[in-house]
Amino acid sequence: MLFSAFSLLSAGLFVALDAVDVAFTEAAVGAGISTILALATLALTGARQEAGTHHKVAPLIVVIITGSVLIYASIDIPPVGDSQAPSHLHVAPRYLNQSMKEVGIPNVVTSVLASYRGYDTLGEVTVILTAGIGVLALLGGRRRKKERTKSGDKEE
Amino acid sequence: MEHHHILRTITKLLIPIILLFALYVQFHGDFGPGGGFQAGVIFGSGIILYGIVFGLDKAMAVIPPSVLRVLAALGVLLYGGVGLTGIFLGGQFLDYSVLAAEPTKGQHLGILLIELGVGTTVAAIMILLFFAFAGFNREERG
Amino acid sequence: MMFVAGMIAILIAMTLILVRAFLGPTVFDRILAVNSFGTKTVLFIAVYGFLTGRPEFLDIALVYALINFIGTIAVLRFFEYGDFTSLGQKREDR
Amino acid sequence: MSNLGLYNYWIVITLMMIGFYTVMASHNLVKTLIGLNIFQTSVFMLYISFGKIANGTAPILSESHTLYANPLPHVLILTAIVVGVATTALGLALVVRIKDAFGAVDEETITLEEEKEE
Amino acid sequence: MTLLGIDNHLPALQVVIPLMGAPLCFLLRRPVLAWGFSVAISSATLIIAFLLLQTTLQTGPLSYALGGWAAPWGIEYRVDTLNGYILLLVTAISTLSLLYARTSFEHEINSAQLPLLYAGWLLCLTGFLGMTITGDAFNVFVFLEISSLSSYLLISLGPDRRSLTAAFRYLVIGTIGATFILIAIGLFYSMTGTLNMADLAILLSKNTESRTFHAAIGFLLIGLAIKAAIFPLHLWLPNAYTWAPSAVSVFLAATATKVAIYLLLRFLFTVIGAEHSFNLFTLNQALLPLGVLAVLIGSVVAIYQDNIKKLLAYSSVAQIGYMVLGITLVSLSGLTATLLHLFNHALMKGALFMAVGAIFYRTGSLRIADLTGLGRTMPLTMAAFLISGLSLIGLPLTVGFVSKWYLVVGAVEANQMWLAIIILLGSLLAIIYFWKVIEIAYFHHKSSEAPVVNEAPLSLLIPTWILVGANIYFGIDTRLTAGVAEKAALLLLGGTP
Amino acid sequence: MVQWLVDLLSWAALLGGALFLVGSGIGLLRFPDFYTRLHAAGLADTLGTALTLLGLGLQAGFTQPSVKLAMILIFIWLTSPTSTHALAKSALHSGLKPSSTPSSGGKSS
Repeated sequence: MLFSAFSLLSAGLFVALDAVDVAFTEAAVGAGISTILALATLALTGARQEAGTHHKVAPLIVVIITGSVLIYASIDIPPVGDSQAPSHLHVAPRYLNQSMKEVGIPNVVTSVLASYRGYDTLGEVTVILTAGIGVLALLGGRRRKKERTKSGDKEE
Repeated sequence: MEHHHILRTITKLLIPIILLFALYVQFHGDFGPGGGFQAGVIFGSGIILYGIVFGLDKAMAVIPPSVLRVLAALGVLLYGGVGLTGIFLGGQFLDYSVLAAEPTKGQHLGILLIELGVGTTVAAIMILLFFAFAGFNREERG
Repeated sequence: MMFVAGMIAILIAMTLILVRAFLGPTVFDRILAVNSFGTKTVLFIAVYGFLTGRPEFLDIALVYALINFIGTIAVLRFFEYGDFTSLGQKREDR
Repeated sequence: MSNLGLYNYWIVITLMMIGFYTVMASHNLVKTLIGLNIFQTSVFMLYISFGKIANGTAPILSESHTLYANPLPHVLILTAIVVGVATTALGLALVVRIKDAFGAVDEETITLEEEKEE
Repeated sequence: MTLLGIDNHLPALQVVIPLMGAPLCFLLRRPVLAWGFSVAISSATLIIAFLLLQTTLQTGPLSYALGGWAAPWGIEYRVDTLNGYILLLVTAISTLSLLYARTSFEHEINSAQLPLLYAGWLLCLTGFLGMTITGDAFNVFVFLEISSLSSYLLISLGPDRRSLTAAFRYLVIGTIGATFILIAIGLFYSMTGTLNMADLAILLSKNTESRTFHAAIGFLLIGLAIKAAIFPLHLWLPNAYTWAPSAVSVFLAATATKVAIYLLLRFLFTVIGAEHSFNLFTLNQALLPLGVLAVLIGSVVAIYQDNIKKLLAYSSVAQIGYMVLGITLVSLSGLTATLLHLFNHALMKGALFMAVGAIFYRTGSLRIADLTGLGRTMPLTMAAFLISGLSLIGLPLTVGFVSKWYLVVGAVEANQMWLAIIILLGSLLAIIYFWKVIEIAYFHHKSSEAPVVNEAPLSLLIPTWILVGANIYFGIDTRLTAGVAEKAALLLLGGTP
Repeated sequence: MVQWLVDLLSWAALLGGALFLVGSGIGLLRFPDFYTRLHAAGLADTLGTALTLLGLGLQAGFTQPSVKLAMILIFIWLTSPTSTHALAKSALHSGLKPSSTPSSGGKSS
């Protein structure tokens, strides 16, 4: 529930950071599909409000170490919004300046996504297909499962 | 949701709008935010909304899972097929410039087709996911 | 300038709503708060688009409005019936 | 202004660590997945922060603007979001099946059940 | 369309053929069709991999610009001797284990799921091949996720309910690993503005003092170590391999960690550069104890297992330790040993898991105690198990000996005699855990009321014995493997082969 | 002259909208029970949204953005009352009682 609000909030942040396409997707996926699937799972598992997170020390230490390493790393990252950051000077300008001429599409995100790095997108579609196949294999065919439990019992 | 009359009426009204909007996002992705993936999700959401309000069986009657499986595979095949066409026309894999006489025209055509492939697969898989989750355990309960 | 005023108002409203979403106390309060929060986000994006001079982004606001509706209905359905499958069958009947 | 720009990273990192902690400390499998999702989303924010340019605007070309955000991180994150939702879907499907097979979705009960079979 | 034209597109086809095959396989309803189709696809990739390796050996590295966009802007595929070698390994194992899979799957998995399973298998293959062949850092992440997601799926379909929890835990740990890799790639990107590996290597070498760079290496290492199951991040591996369907165990045990080790080598040596990762960072001092601990602890834990697949899985953890040891030597013989062991371990573990799968097919049990008398009732299967076990221990005339020999030579060259002793100790421990199995199978007499078991069917035995044969052949004739591995190692160290 | 008038109007609309939005936020937070909060969220929101979007629309003039604004407005007008209505109905349905009225909704399925 609050997770959906979190998605909306993060999508708002993406808009503020000028990543409209990302915001678009995050809104549709995070607040829409993920929420619906999470709810369906909760409905099937019947675990609505269970005992909260147990406080454990070991994970906390790991988290603190990871966080500190990231903050350490962030010191040398160019600050947000710096137009002279190396990441804006190497590959990206070509996309922004040549996209109109080479691909002919004003939305640079689409032109990079579909053309310059189109192969990544093919991978992305494949990932979705993988998830689809996986969920079908796991949740399709109800009858089969019972047989399996039986044979599983015998094995042990 | 039998007793939600207003909801049912409004939903009936909204679903065509949603599907139209999905198509708009699909084909407007070149100029504004959006594209195949987003359109696929919105299209899928439209059908999912139908499934939520009117029940799984009705939604499955509209788009049977077997059709969705074919569509999901077709989307990927369309994408890959465009790539392979690039090879056959003498370019590299996924090179759209060779698809038409002018490179930019080819790029346009290529992007249109692959976005269509993305949209098809994503929409089909999203609906399939919903069907799989919502339909799990159904027979047991009657 | 006036867009900024609108933005600030929306942000204040968003904060208030978030507090309500955290406080609860019933699930329906939370759903209401999140739904209302979604509406505010739509407005926020719309106003932000005008603020930065790129009104094309209204598409996103539209998607938000849509997803927000679907999300609310799904959540509602879940809390009322406990699943997505059977029609008019209540959780207790299971 | 020089160090102000880093605050955004720090907030993102904090969020990331909250997600990471949830993943590791949570006993409920669904919560673990939600934590994973938060963790990933904050990584997406980190990427998008790399792409931000002050006074720039979204990378959709138009005559009235000259300074745009870096489109590449956006593209990468679009792909990553899709990967994230795919992972979530598969994970949730596994949770449903685990509930079916073990009758529980919390770590402790499942471990107990597993030990019974050893 | 001439044959010559196709030749130029081999790098792309290597990945695209299984990628396109997967959705087609997904549509097939009949399990036999799906199986035949996957075998055909897998064999096609094997042929392509063979041709690619041959080309790189003859003419040097190949580069393929996907979408026709030149390297830093588009995605580049880059095949050199190193990844050609890995490609060949992955496709060969995939084809062999698919041949094996049919009978085994029919026994363990319901027929309605088989087409989905084969589609998942092809996707997994796609992921491995894509990760190996690509020259683009972000593309690695995408294909890593394809292979990971499909391997979660493959594992979760195992015949025991514990396969579900194993897959779930692998999913959580694996996703954390992948996200760490994603963070590292992001940090690299923020420093350089590029994602192409060759380009990254040039740009990163200018800025090695940056804190971001150090942190990124840390994240990358942890992420890849999770995927490669390097001690102490191996915890997902034993359960995942134990409860997966038999044929899937064969495939994953022989390929998954190998590809991750390949990525580790690629990033450490090509992208970051050996001098930065090892001299500046003294990374080998951090990795060395991990490798030693992996060898010792993995082997000792394996001794105490009473599930035979778990025993093999812990033995894998130990074997990965050997590969890590080879890396830390940062010398030609050390790296050659790692690369050789990569290949040889795939052969040995493949054969071992196949033999175990055949045993499970007949006895329905994975417990070591239930193996009594199998030396007599399933002589061919147990002989295969015995020979590949001896190979794992490192007996001369088997592949296991060759890679350990190189490793010992590397250790002696580096004046680290104690390392050579650790390696020998590891072999001794391997003898102990194998003896446990062999003793029960050959020397314990079966009680009379136990059900009679027959020899495994030929469809399982033939692939097993092909791998066993490879174990012996490559143990005697080392020119091919050692030659290629040495060239690849030279390439990593920056020389020209 | 006309421009000035349009500006003034859109100012007024935006400010009015802002007022309603903040009001609805406060109401949502401060009202005593779910059903009263429903009013705050539902009614004030609809009006606040309408005014804000109107203000934006006046600025945009008759262009594509204002068409989209109109679509958003219609959409919100359709969905927001629907979801609040459905919410109220579900709440009543699942036995949540308004604090002031005697229980008449009760459980009935």
